[in-house]
Amino acid sequence: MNDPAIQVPLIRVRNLAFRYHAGRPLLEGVLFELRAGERLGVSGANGSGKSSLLQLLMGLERPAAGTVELFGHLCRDEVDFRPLRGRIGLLFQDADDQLFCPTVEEDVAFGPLNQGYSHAQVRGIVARTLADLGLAHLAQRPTHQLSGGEKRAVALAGVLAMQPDVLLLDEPTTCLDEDAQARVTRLLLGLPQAMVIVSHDPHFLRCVASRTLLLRDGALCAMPVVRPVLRSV
Amino acid sequence: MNDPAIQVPLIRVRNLAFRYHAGRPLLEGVLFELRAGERLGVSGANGSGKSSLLQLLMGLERPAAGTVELFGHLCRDEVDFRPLRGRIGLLFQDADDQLFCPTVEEDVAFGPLNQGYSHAQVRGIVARTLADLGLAHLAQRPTHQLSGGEKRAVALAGVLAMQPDVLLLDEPTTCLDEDAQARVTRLLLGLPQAMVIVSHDPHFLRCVASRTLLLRDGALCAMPVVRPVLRSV
Amino acid sequence: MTTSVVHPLAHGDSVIHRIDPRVRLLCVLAASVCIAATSRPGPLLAACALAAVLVLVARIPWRPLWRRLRVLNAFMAIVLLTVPFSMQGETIWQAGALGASREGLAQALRIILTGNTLVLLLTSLVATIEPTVLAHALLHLRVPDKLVRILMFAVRYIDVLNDSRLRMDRAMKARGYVARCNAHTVRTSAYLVACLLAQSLDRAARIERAMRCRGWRGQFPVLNHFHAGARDVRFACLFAGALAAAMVMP
Amino acid sequence: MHISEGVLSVPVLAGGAMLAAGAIAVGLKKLPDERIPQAGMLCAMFFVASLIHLPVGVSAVHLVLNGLCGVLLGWAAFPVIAVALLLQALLFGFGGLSVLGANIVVMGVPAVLCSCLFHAGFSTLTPHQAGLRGALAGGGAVALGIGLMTLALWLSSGTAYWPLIGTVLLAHLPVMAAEAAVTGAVVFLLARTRPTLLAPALT
Repeated sequence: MNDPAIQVPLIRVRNLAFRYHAGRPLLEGVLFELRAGERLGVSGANGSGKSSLLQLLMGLERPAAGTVELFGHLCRDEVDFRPLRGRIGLLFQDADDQLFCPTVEEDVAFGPLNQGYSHAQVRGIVARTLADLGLAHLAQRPTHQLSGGEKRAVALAGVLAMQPDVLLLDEPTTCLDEDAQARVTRLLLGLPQAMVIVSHDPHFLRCVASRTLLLRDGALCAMPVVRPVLRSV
Repeated sequence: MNDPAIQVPLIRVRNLAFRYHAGRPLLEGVLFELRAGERLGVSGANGSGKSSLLQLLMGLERPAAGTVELFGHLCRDEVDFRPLRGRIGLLFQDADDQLFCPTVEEDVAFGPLNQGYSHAQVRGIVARTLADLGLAHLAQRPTHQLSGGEKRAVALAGVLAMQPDVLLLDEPTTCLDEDAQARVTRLLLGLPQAMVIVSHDPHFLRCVASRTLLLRDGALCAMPVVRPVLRSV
Repeated sequence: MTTSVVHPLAHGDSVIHRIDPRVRLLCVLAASVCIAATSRPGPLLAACALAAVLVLVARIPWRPLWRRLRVLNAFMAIVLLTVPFSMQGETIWQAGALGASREGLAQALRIILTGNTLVLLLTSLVATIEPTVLAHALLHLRVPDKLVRILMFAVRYIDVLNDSRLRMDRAMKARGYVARCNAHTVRTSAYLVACLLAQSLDRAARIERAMRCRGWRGQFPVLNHFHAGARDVRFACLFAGALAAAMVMP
Repeated sequence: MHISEGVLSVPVLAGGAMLAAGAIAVGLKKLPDERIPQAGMLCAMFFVASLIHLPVGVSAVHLVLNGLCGVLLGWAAFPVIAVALLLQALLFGFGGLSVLGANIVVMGVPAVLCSCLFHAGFSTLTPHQAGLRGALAGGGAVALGIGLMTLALWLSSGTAYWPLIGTVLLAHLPVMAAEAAVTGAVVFLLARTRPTLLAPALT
């Protein structure tokens, strides 16, 4: 999916700052690059701004300062972000926010239809995406009747159906039971896309990320050195 | 708070069974007692029925079989549980479900108002409870603007304001970052009440519980012997 | 603790469940017009029998059916207690100053019969459609797109919001709350409503973002299509025939 | 606050359906595409709120909240109420398809009227004034709704329904009180904590 000739980073963020309307600054001077094939983990405490960072990358929030470059294009406004949104897929923290269509099939089709594919093509894409993720049996089910793990998986299918080059994942395993967590982890490890994975679970990040940064005091820094301690599982 | 003369267990559960409407049995033959001063930890995987157990103890779900005795009273129906609810405080897993009042002060006042205290008395109780937990500065804050850790602490204040003899805590540290977890742990260790603490974090349970049982295959059993393994934090 | 509010009656595979939902909707609409327009007892009785047969064929569980009929007939009891006495006509029963008229009694019975027939029809033919399928059927019946989208969002999120309401309900109960007829109850209900309101508006904002992320440009694409087959046509003809036969009853 | 199937005459049913269709069309026109998710969520929320019961004396009333619906949505209240009523008919058997139009008018017209009255000079209101207006809107919407219901019953059968209408009126008095109290409290709360929600955003 990624043209190997492209040497520019998929995402390049410089000095990004963000604050809620009248609040204290949440992010300040955030700086990182994402290259093809990388899986960047972003760890951090509750309320440290992890989700806001992903929203900024999608152009859903406006930064107070700094720049976001996607695929070499400097993106400032809705107009800049819009044509690139198909190439970046964001998986929301709460799958219920993302699965707004009445049935699984329609939900997965929503993105490709917006991208302008014909109905026949879309039906093919939907069938293929669901089959790839082992979800074909859910196609006709109403979304409001899915279990938590199924919802997360279908939301991922909806994002993947747009054939993005980059995935942004917001706490992809939170609130899932252990089986569903393992399932999602396996799914992610099988995908070719570059990813930014936000999670407060360091164990999960160690499993899936190729490198991990820590978001603390509004900035991204290297993870502190892992100090092994005796701890029972 | 507990009359030392009372020799009956605070909670006595016998052969408790529970299932969702048409689902497989979730709990079967659960058997335990809680005595004054005890802090009983209940460990178990997600979906093993830990939360349902607490809901059964509060009379919020109806058992398929078995009995719940609270303070020596056999409780079958809403009518039996209702007068005892003030003496047992349940901290919900998701603080957002519990904090529905617009401000912290009003939320902490909700329980005492239900218990029939006068407005003047309630004001006193609220001020004292918040001060005890070091939350006095939050009194006027809107609940929806609190951080995750603050929400959990305020939810606990709302429960403690009813001056219960027993606390039931459902995953009191889940979704909290490490600072907030440490804070909640300190809070719990400083409380005199007997507790049932449900958590899937064995490390946390070792810190706060005086004994721990494992919920597996629908029944409570002794924790398997701890086998220490090297694991990084 | 999730008990779905939004589910069709009789998750079944009866003959009725397999009929094209558009056909079923049109049948109920046509029948509603005919039944509302008729006032003679013969056709009403026949139509009521037809509706009852459909309820049996659709294998509607008796408990929800009874709940629906109880709601309706609580009101019908008031009709039966008032209308015969307030309508002019030949007195058939005298209780002090009050006289029940034959015309009034006939009118009350007509109302009761009509109401029950229409509710039975709705229950057997329309309430058995999966709500999301119903939305699609409405779209194909030229109901305005925006209206159907509102229906789709509502169907999608009613259970999400209701679960949240039930969880808050339990949390309130756990803190000793009992609904009574007093100011505390009013205030608590208002808190609950305000909470649900805030939750729904926050979620709407997040959904709007999720839609933009997936390239939404203000139109909702439609994927599903219905195909009426021979069975649907047969059902429509049979239903029309039965309805016509009922309407010409003496 | 539903009119049951079977009570209204054909001309009243037809008139109600036509009025409702027109009002829904206006409401949809005033609802921009990007607000559809919000309208849908509010529809779900009003449906769920109608499951909340308040005890009144020996019986209980469930919340209607059509006044609040109008205050929050303006003309867009019509399509939202239409969908909520359709779902109540399908899922609970309240009302039915043939009286759907009449029921939409009975709930929707008061909602829109209340919205106009509520938002007149809103920017100058304190939370207490807003709450008072909210209470008037909530109680007034039910009162107006009962008025419209009475009109529909009277048009259907003239004086023959008077005792029936009287009974319906009596039955709705506690609903009116509960609506006024709850709507007032909700609006007061919103004015205090989230005033932007009360701006007539959707009118």
